[in-house]
Amino acid sequence: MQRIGVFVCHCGSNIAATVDVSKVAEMALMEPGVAHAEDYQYMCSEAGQAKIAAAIQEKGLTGIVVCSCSPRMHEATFRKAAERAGLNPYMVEIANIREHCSWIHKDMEEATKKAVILMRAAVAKVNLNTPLQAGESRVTKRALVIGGGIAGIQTALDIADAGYEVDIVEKTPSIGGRMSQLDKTFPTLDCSACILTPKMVEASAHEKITIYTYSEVEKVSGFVGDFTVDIRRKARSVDMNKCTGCGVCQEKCPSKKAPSEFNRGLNTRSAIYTPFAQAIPNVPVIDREACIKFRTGKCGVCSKVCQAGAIDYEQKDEIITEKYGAIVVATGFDTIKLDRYDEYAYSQSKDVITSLELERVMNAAGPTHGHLERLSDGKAPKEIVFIQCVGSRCADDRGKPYCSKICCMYTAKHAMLIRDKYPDVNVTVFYIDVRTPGKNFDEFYRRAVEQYGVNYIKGQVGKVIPKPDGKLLVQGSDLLDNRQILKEADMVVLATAIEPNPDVRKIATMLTASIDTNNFLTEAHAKLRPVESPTAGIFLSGVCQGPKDIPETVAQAGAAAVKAIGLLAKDKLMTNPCTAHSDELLCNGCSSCENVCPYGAITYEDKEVNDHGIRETRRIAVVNNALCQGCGACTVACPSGAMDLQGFSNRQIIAEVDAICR
Amino acid sequence: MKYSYYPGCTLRTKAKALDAYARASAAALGIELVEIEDWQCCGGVYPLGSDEIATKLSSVRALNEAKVKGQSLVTMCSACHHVIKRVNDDMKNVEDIRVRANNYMELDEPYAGETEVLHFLEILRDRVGFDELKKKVTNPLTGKKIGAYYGCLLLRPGRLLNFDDPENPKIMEDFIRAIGAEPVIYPYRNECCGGYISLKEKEMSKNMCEKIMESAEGFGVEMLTTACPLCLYNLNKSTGVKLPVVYFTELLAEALGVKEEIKEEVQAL
Amino acid sequence: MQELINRAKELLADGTVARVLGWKAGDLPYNPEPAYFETAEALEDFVYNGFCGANLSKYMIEASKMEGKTMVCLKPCDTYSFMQLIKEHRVDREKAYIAGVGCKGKLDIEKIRARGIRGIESIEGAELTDDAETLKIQTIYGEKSLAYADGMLERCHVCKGKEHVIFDEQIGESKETKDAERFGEVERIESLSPEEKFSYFQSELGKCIRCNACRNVCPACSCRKCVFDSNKFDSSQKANVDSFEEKMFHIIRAFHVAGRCTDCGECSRVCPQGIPLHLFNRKFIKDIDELYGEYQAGADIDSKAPLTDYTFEDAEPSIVGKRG
Amino acid sequence: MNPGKKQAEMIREISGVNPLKCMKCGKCSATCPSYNEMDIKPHQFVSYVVNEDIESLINSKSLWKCLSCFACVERCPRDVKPGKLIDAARQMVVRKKGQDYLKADEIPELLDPELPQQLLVSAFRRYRR
Amino acid sequence: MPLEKKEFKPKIVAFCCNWCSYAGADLAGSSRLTYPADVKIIRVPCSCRVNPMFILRAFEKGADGVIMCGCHPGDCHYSTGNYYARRRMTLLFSMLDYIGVESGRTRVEWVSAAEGVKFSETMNSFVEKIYSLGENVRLGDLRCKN
Repeated sequence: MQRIGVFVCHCGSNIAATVDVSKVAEMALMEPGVAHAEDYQYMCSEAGQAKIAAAIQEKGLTGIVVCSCSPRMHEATFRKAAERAGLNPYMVEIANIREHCSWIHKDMEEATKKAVILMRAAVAKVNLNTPLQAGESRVTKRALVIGGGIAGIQTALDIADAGYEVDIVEKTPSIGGRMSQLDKTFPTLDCSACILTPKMVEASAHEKITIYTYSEVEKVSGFVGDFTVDIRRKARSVDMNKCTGCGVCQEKCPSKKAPSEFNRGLNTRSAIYTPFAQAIPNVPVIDREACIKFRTGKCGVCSKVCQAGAIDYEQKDEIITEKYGAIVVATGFDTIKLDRYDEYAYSQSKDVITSLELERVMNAAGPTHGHLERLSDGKAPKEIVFIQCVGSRCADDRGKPYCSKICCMYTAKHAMLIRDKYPDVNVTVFYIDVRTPGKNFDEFYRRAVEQYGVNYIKGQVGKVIPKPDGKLLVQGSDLLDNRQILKEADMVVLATAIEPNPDVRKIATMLTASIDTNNFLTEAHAKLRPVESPTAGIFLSGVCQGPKDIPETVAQAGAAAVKAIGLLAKDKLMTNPCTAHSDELLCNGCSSCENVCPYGAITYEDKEVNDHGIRETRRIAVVNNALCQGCGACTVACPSGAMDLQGFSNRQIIAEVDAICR
Repeated sequence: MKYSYYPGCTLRTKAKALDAYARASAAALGIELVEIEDWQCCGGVYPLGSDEIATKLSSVRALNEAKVKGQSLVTMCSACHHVIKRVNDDMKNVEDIRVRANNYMELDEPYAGETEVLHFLEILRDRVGFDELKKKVTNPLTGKKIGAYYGCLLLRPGRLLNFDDPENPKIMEDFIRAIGAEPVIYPYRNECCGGYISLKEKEMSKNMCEKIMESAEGFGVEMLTTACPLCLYNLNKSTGVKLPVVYFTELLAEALGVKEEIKEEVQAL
Repeated sequence: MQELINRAKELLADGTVARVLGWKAGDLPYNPEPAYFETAEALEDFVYNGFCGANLSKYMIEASKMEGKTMVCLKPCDTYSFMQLIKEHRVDREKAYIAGVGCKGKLDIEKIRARGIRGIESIEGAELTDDAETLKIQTIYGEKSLAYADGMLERCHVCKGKEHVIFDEQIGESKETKDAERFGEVERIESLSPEEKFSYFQSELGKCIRCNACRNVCPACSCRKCVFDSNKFDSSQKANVDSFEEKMFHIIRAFHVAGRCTDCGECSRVCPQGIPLHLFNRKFIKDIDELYGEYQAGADIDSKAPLTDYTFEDAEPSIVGKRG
Repeated sequence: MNPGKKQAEMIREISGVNPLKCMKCGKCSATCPSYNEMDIKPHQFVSYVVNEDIESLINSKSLWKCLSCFACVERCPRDVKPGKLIDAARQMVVRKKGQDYLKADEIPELLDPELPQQLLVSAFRRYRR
Repeated sequence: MPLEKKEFKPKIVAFCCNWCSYAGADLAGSSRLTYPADVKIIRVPCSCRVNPMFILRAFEKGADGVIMCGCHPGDCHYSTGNYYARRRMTLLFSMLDYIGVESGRTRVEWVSAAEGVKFSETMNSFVEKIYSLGENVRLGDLRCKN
């Protein structure tokens, strides 16, 4: 039996003016388990807290109820006071007789009656409280960043600068990501490579950063502060320690027909290749599907020409296992496939290209060496039409329901760059809305119109019609003119919707990080915790969380880094003791709880149990207290009542219900 | 291979050729087309109104008859295909239409979209296979540059008809290739010929068909082929460029070497 | 049946299975009961006929712990329960050799009795191999006959179909028996006034004696210990003291199996008081189908159960009042 | 209820289309092969229904110019399907007695020897009750 | 002593999630927005903590109405809790309606921490509804009634 103390606060007149506080205290003494009751002017004051401490010690109280303001206000205060007096802080319950009673009722008799009931409910609950201990778990002071684009690089740099070890895992042979494929960036029009390359170099030179390129995350286990990750380093067929990056192998490689990923398949590369000149690490990989040696067993030219003897055809995939305290996902995006939008003739004409392909066409290192030309015949275009919202804002399954956010700006950028470099080329943009929220963004767009004479037409394009003479006929709406336009063009550029990198689904599953219907990772709170996943210790950086441009990506990358640093800076993590707990004798092992847990905190173990003399191995749910946030979803999903929530147990809540309905 | 066959009204009158060549070709390919009994006209256009029931019943009757026989229902005319396929989709997926149509029909067992509706081209692609068809061609139409004219009804709405990519179809091109000719792709092959509008707005339809013809000729098409009697009629009314327009079944019969056998018969029709 | 017995003997003989889980003849022609058979001799008592309504899938929870494989005879509808149990990790697929047995509808002795047929000595036409549409019943008052369909369990009139969703081999023919709407009775009740609904359930549930037969037979009610037997909710079973307790029991029971219940109908079949308990489960199934898309528990292994799934656009609870 | 509202509701009902899904991109009008013949353009159809101005729709030339070619239905990114709205408006007209767009008397002069039955049937369905 | 017909004072239990609705109730209090004292609030971490057993228990013990409040869909502190709660309560309430318990005795409302006004209005309207339905005689252990 508990010995409970009840402390009724007057809160000056805030409570006492409407509730007969001494009556509440008096009634409390009639409740089972109550050994002490008193009322006082201000329970939260030092004097009030001293009264509580004194009663705990003098009367040997095992639990207390404070009838006062909302627990959201002073629960922490009273818990600390109890702890100082030697009582477990979780033996404290608050009856909210101010916000939920005295402040909303006028009639003293009625309010007093209600206050008594609220006190009774709290007493009934405390009777069933048990002392709880906040757990501790250790923190591995190392972070993993998945994805080596600008988001991953920035996050890694920020974490490393704070003094923590960071590993970057990048799937492709080089870090750099999408940004390395861009020619110029809005709204300042500086060269993408010029601002990105120094960051790439900084990351590779940073003593706290290890970069694993051509590598993928294979397996993740553990939890916040203590993840264990297997990383697969795919066989590069080139010894990274020996290679000097001289590039002779690529020159001499006789197999040059593989489509260049970096140039979006617009031209080809050799079988042994670095994706682009500034690649980091500057060590090539052999594409074994394209390599003659691997396909036929004959060739070996690269090995013969390599002075450093770095070519290693025997190299195998390697698995590295590493421990991390925090994981940042920065897996980025790709453009959607356009095979269901052939009204724009993308698959029918080489001169219909995506914006990302245009970036490569405009880039000096691209397939046309930076000359704006038609990919069909190499002729200089005179009329270019841009079509926005291709696949974005789409209600059916052909495209994506969201706004891809970056297209309006890069289209303005492309239009402006073309008009600047080739003033005799006419540029027309078909748009639905021009969305330019962002610093200097609308000014930028207006500059494209006013200074560069880009022709913006409000209306979508219905069909692109390739003509026998090689030109393209663009049939679109001019909604402001209420006209249907037929415009002849030499090139058509599609502002293609972006989508999260398709691999993210696999990664999210490994991390038990939740993902939305569009495959964007879900944030812990849409407004207040935008860079954290609901799964503790997992942070989100860049477009994997939602469409964003470079400045936003970098800002979010920094924010994710700060959150990761905040975690790594702790030696130990205190865990919330109000977590779920599974009774192993009642658990059926049915997985219902696991299916509703938003944190992946529930796993199953085959465990030997002793059920009243019957020894057997059973599949039992186990809650990881470091991951559990205490929502209670599992407790209701559990049919047998095996799963219960500490601090809000089934019996405690039922006791409250009973006390209120008594 | 035995199928229920729904010829449709026009194949009994102005488009007898489409029907006759189809039957001859089917026989040559070992496909048995069993004409369903007492079929009624599908109405030519799919009734879009969600409250239109009575106008869908003729299709439901045909569909149910195929169901009773346990056969797929084959169509030849684009319009019939469009209407019957969509009505079938309604019967399968739209409860309100299903319930109300069945109330009218008073069938032994309610019809709920069980029948599979196939266009003859789909039979050639998915059942016979174009590779197989190629082997059976005795008289390849080598050297002929043929443009497929799809029109609207076979392709759209793509999600419902599930016939081919509505914006970049290839079934008829593959067909043309299989019979030994050279398919020519031109962008207006899925643009409307004007359809029923040509009854009252002859100019409109003429303009549309001219655009189609011009585009086809520009890409080097020597002959157009279609599955729709109305498309054929409209295209033939085009006054500018004049390319010959033939039914795809006629090409098929020719390639299979059965055209001559029934040519006189067709001409006598 | 002989084919089944022969096959069981073969499997026992070649060591594929250590035992056979089937039905053995009872003391009366209409009460075969679930039983294990470990030898060919024991199989002499094996029966499989129209009265073998019992769903054996739940026995596989225990059988999964036994040494060796068990050949289990599952009717088409029973396979749904088995699949659901696999999904919930309650049975071990590897420990089961599933004989998907044919079914032409199972009989309900209560329905036969309700036709005034008493004093039954023997019944002809209940064998699986019989194609008889009529039951010939010898009673102490002489021969009676009854159309097979008139003696069938309610659940067979609304049969899910005669496909086994999981099996190692199929033995015996099945025959479609569905001739009624699954939700017809639920809809009838829904259309009543609150007073009528209340009095209907009051009178039905008033008959409940809390014998727990429904719970014990239910393949979804496979908890090691029922919440009503533990102190987790201060709800452990007491003698019936008020009218509410059995309502609470049956509502919670239905809720706990909602989205997991395959609608196998065993609860109603075994209720000694004849309470149509399946009407609770079927109400949840109907609501789930209407609100969250059609869902059949046990139809597959990987779909998300409706109560452990959601969409942003789900109906609000206020839909209950609005539906009227 | 004002008559426009009632008619707009009827159009929604007949067509099964929710015009509020429209984001006014104009792709329907960009697609329509009959655009130049129409007085009320396909994208405007949507706003007329939203604004409950059905009288204008019913009296528009566009009703009789739409080919039901489903190009707008196919390409509409918002699942609004203006073609269905147009057909619903057409239905409202032809369902009224005496409102047929095609009179039986005018048919003979529209015929020619090649004219397929399909054309007559289709035109009847679209133009008449 | 002659038995007097007692004035009907309903018992109403309100389950409020800690993060949104309980805070919304606090805001109603600090804004002095009144609602009847018949409502007693039980704090739970999340609406998904509310077990149908709790609701039936309340009715068994004599409650005349039970209301559950949580964060608006999409705003759950635990991301997804209220989605599960919404399905559970929809099914439970539907079942209660099915056995003849007036659907007005149960309600779910989404109340954010900023919606003090909504909280108070919700409670006022719910209590009013319960008064109009009168005492809950269909459910409940009759011994608990006095």
